[in-house]
Amino acid sequence: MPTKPESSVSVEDAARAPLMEIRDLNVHYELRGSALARLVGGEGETVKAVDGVNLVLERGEVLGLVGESGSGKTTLGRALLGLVRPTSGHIGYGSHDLASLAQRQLRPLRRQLQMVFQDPHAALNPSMEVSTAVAHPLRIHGLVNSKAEGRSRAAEALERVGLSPAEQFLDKLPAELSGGQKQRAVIARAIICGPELLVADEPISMLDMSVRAKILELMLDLRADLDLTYVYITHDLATAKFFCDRVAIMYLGRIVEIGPTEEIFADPKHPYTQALLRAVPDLDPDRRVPRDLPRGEIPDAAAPPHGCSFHPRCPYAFEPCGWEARDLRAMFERRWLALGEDAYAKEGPLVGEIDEVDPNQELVRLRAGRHASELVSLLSEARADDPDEPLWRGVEGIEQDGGTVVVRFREGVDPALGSVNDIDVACHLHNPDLRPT
Amino acid sequence: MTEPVLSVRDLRVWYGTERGPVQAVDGVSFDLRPGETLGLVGESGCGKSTLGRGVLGLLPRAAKLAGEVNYHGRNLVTATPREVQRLRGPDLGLIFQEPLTRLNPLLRISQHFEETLRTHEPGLSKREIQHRSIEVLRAMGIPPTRYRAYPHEFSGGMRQRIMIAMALVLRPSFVVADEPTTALDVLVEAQIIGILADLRRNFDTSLLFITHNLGIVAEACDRVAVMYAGRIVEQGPVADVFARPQHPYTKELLRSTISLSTTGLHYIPGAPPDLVEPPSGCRFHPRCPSAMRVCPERFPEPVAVGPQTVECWLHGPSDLVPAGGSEPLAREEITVADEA
Amino acid sequence: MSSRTSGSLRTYLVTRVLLFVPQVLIILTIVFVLMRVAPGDPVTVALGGQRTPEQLAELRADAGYDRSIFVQYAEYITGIFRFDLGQTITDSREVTDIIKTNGGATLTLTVAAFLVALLIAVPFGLLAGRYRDTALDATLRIFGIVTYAAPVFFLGLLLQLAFARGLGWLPSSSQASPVVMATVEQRTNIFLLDALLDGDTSAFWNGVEHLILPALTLGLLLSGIFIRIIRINLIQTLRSDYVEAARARGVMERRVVVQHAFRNALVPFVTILGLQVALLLGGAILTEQTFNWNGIGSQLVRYLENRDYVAVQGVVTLFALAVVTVSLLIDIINAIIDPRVRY
Amino acid sequence: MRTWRLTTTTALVAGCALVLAACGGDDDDGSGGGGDGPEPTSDTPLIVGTTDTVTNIDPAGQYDNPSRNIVVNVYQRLLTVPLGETEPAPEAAESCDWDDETTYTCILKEGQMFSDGEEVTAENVVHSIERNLEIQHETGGWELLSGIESVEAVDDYTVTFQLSGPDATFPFVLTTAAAAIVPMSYPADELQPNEEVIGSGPYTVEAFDPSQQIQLGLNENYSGDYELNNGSVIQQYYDQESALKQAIEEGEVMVAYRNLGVTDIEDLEQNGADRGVEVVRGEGVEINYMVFQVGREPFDELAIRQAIAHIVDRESIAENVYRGTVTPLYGPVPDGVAGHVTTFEQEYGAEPDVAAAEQLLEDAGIDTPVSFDLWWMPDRYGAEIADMYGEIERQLEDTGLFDVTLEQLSWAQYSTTFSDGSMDAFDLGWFPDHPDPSNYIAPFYHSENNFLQNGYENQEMDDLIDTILTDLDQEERIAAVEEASVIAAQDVPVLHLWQRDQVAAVREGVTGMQETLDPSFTLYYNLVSGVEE
Repeated sequence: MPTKPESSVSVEDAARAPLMEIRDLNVHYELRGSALARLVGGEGETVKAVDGVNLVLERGEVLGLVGESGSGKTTLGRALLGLVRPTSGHIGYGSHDLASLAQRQLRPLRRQLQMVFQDPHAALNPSMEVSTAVAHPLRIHGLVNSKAEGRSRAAEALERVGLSPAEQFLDKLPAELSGGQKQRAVIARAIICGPELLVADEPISMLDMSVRAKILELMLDLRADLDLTYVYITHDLATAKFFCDRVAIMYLGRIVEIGPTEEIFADPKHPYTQALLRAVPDLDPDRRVPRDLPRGEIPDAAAPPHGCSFHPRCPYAFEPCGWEARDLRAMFERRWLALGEDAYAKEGPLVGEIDEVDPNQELVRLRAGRHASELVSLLSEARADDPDEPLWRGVEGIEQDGGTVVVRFREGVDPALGSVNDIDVACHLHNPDLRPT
Repeated sequence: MTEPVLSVRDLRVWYGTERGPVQAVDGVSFDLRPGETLGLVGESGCGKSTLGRGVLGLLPRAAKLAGEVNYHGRNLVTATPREVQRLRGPDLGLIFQEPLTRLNPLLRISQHFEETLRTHEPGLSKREIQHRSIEVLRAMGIPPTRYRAYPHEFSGGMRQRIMIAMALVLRPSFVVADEPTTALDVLVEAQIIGILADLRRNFDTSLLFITHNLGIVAEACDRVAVMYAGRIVEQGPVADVFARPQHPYTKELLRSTISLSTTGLHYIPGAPPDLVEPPSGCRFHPRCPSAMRVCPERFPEPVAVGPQTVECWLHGPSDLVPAGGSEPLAREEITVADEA
Repeated sequence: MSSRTSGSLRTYLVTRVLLFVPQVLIILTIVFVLMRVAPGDPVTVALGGQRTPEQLAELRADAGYDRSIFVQYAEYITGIFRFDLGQTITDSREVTDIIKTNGGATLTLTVAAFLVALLIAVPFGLLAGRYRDTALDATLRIFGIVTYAAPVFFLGLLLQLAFARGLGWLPSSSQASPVVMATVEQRTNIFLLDALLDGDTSAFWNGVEHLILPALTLGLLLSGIFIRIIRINLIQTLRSDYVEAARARGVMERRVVVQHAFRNALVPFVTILGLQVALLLGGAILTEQTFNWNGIGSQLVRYLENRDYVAVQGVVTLFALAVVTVSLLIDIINAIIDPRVRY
Repeated sequence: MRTWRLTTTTALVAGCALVLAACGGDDDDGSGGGGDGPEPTSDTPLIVGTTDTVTNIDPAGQYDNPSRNIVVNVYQRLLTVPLGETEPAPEAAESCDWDDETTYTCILKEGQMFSDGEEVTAENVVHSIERNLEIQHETGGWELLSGIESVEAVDDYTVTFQLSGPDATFPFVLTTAAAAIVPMSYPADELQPNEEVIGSGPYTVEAFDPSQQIQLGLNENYSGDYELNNGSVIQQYYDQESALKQAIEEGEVMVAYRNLGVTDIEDLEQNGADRGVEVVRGEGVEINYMVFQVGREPFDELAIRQAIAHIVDRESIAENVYRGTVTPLYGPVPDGVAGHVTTFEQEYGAEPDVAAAEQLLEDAGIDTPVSFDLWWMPDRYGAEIADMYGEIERQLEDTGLFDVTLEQLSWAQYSTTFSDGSMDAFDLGWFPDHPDPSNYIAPFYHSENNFLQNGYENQEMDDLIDTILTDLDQEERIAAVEEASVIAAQDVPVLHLWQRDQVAAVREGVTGMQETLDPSFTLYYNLVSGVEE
């Protein structure tokens, strides 16, 4: 990522140093993991779960990490707590860099950095009493000397999260608690060491509608009382809008848009954010689901699209967005979807397996043999049938080279976060140098 | 008005458990007209999934069913398992919550379609099967290139579309969709809602849409039935119910739903009741802000309020309310210890 | 996506094959260490009680048993890579020769037992799972538990008593009658095959008669666990979401069971089969003992009694290689038949 | 005896002439080679089942009974102890004699041949001895020959042994399998492979699979005077005693020799006739005994050892535990071997005498009960050892004089542990190398060369052992053995318990088995006839 985003710290906040500064953070996972696999020539694939993220976390704020599954929001959240080893980058916390600290040095810091999990059923050991579970962090960090002390501290924490009277809950097993009570216990466990930062990973998505508000209210209370900073990970834009001061929209490991909640929800800049917002079901029965949702689904994270990851689905995609061979194949699939089985039977063999020819390249050579000219005319037919298809904006030229048809795409550019008012957005539409006139 | 496709009368479902029978569905009645989508909402454990499956005769062996499920003049509750099984597919369809595990991993998508079509239309040629399958897959946005792929080669959203296609390829007149988008992402969810909303237009299929998400009901359904503790407490056209909810539970549920326009938090105190020993009278009375003395005494009768039907003593009938019954009920305090 | 599938299958298989080497090395090391840790050595076992301790010590030193354990380990490992498993101490046989002459018997027994087990377990397991919690299921389950829990020698003895002693239908020990065995020329060391190669059908049937009881004993042992595995797999499969989905599409129950449940239930079973090779070999050792079956297992016991660790090491090495190889093969087969297996 | 046997066999030869004629047809080029080829009385193969396992058929590689048995049938030795006798007599030798105290000369018979056609000469004897001593195989019996300083072929048929010291047992040494004669083609520094065995004995090895069976054929070149009662031998190996028993019952084998279980023998004796099986018995030379740790408490006290000798009831053990398959042993030398005397019976009586034991202990001022550990191993001398020590424990404790703790170890550990002095008392068994009584005295009682390492010292005993080992006068030696047996009974460093009978089961019609079950502890296959099944 070429540029560093400017921090969105406003002037009055600057007096307080930020809680955390994340620079160029990468978390990559090797697929088919072993070095051995690569040694023997298996092209070991890498999933860039977090891909060059820059972020400043202010003290006391609630930052929302919003995205769909596979967007990297959970991985990023866990990296902030040192629960995931970053591949590279910097996580400044106080005088430490969490990204490079050894596990041993990380441990004492974990007291200040806590997590609340999505599934309260799974987060509690089913055979551990609530008092033991809640006091567990104290024991790990050696903050209590006796079991009794742990128990009384656990009781305090339980009262704090509203499980009152605590005596009623201390000796229960998780199975004896309702979903909301379990989540309260999980939160009690998270705050018992007096943390500064709480990363809450979808803390209410497993709960019933009537309970969600209670947990959110509790979290807001705790934030005010204990001076907490939250990172709120969610795919639910409605709670993000209500709960967060700032939101970062993530897509395939990158932050595509970040800014104050109100502004983003009022005027989203990135086409992806816009799509997400329009897709949220609303209680207003007069509103109808939009017909123009982004097509397709989130691509395979092991082989993200060229250029802007969102371009294959983006209705506004244009020349520099990173067109490549797969987009051509997707275009044909959409075409056949529209035209039906017969068109596929006729054209399918002509097009062949585009995927197997130079994926991720700006130049596609389609071996068509003696049908080369037919393929050229098919391509122009397809273009004529759907001239508004964004793909054609990216096609620079189609040439026939003997038995090969060469489709040349325009060079793609990785979008970097750039400021538009208070919002940082990674989209060429907002880049004055590239924006179509 | 046209004849209902499906008419459910006083349906009851019990489960045997160690602690005693659970009255999961407790005397539910509703009608579904051709091409109509009925949203069935409620919190987890209210019996909405049990109801959906009970209608299709797909309950586990431990469950007992009573009442009427009238489909084209036949009562599915008393029909033989074989008869019901014949209807499943060409007449009654089901779309599941977890699309990822609903396809046999060892069979190609094409084989799934072949099996389904061969079962109910044995005379079809392979060519016809392929044609019909690909057409319905196309309608669901699955390109023909993927017809022979294996289930694991598809994402969750695509698998759900395949499941829907497989339910629709037989053109059933009634489909139960059981939380079909719960496991899916926002955009995919919107896509699926779009597809299901289109069913009415394109397939003339009636849909029982089970969900806990009121927003989805608002977007995709014609009518809504709100379930609480095994009963439908309110049903009516979506627009009316959302604009003028009549049952206190519906009101509370709408208020506590967090949407993009939410500005303040609200919640219902307490927790849904234990269905082994449900509260007397109106099941909601211990949590109801408007509970009256009559509420724990007697079961409320269904009452028409405008286009809606509501089971709540607030709406009468007043001749059944005993003297002093409309005095406010002195409620026991609800603590966090009782919450969900 | 489909193109990547085949590529990853290839990668998976290559990786899997390469993993084979460290797996084998680890097992070999364990075998070596265990053999050195076990008390006793061939000299004292053979001559203790006949010689003075000083003489024994001298003999042990002469035989090189007091050499550095690392030297011995290095020799052992390098030997294996030259397919040289050494020479037995007690009777100076090449270990490879034991494998060559006795392997045929073990192979015959295990293959026959495996077939018996599959013939019993696949129908029984599927029936038990299909008619779960019925009297049939209970009967088959008890059958499975009994065959699995019954010690091989006990089961073998029972069969011997019933069919050999009692009814007198079948011979109870050895691969063939001594005279028959002496007349068949040893070519492949697989008796039945040798008999056929000799064109001696009466010798062949003599061999088959001798094979029935041991194969049944070992086969029953295996079938016990097979039945359980197949039954549980089938029950789980019958509970699986896609089976319910098939029912919800109105697919006939018989077809649901056959098409969706049986096949899918047998896939994990194939995976587990690989793990059963160890059980099979373990059972083979006991069966060979019981039926005087001169396979590798009975040799292993004999050499173990004599603390002939070169021989034991060699035979166990072979067993370990067999287990690892079969599990490799099973994994490969599994990767091919199950489209989901990708690592 | 020998003449008697010859006449019987002649009769048999005559009787079987018809059979021979009938069978001879398909015996392709069989035994027709030379005029002095073997003339078996029957062509029927003899099928012998055993639970033994044969290891090496090279004389330099064996020291175990099963292997020795094959060696003795395949090779010749200079001398042998004829069946039923106790003194060595010539086999391959024409004659042997002492030149002086340390020089022994043998003259070979002429014209004896190995199975490959080479003649047996003095050179072969030298080679056999020298390679055995050179190889020193870890499981071999070369130590038997270690008293030989040099061996020399004086001429083609004369060989002279120079001993490092006087050794009266040397003629017996030459009867052992370690001294069997091998051809020059056997390597001087390593064992001959089992598949390529060449000997001058009555049999040749046709095929050998140590896990399954050995096939012996007749040696066409055999010129010795053993009569041959079968055309070939198959020895079939069984892992389990029960399998061996079933095999003889099913008729798969004609002879079951060695290691039928005690209960199996009992069953066959009672019911075998119905199944065509009979049990044959002969004197055995395997003994079992209990060793006391004489060097320390409690068994440094003679009275305690003698008290135990008074109490232990050997008859009861033989009858109740072993069902009559062993014979009580009342002296160091078993019955059937020269010098056998029942000195323990003379010292302590045949009946247990608790009162005498009590008196002994009281006189010696010993506090009772005396407690001690008694060790045994389950996997070496048969399963009944467990019951036997249970019985002994009961016998001792019933008197109230002893408190016995039974301990067991597997043989692998036991074999190294018993000699370290940590066991108060322990069980052992013994197979002799050869049936000379010295073999039952010298290894047990000498104060230095005592493999038991139990701290027993007695100068008188040492002197007697010297006589037994070196005096060439046989009468003197036997007298010394008898005297040593008396001292052994008085001092009780070792308490002898039993000698095991040799027991075999044979199919009806099998002959010759009885004769071969003698203290030579060898199954001479040639004596035994097969039967048609």
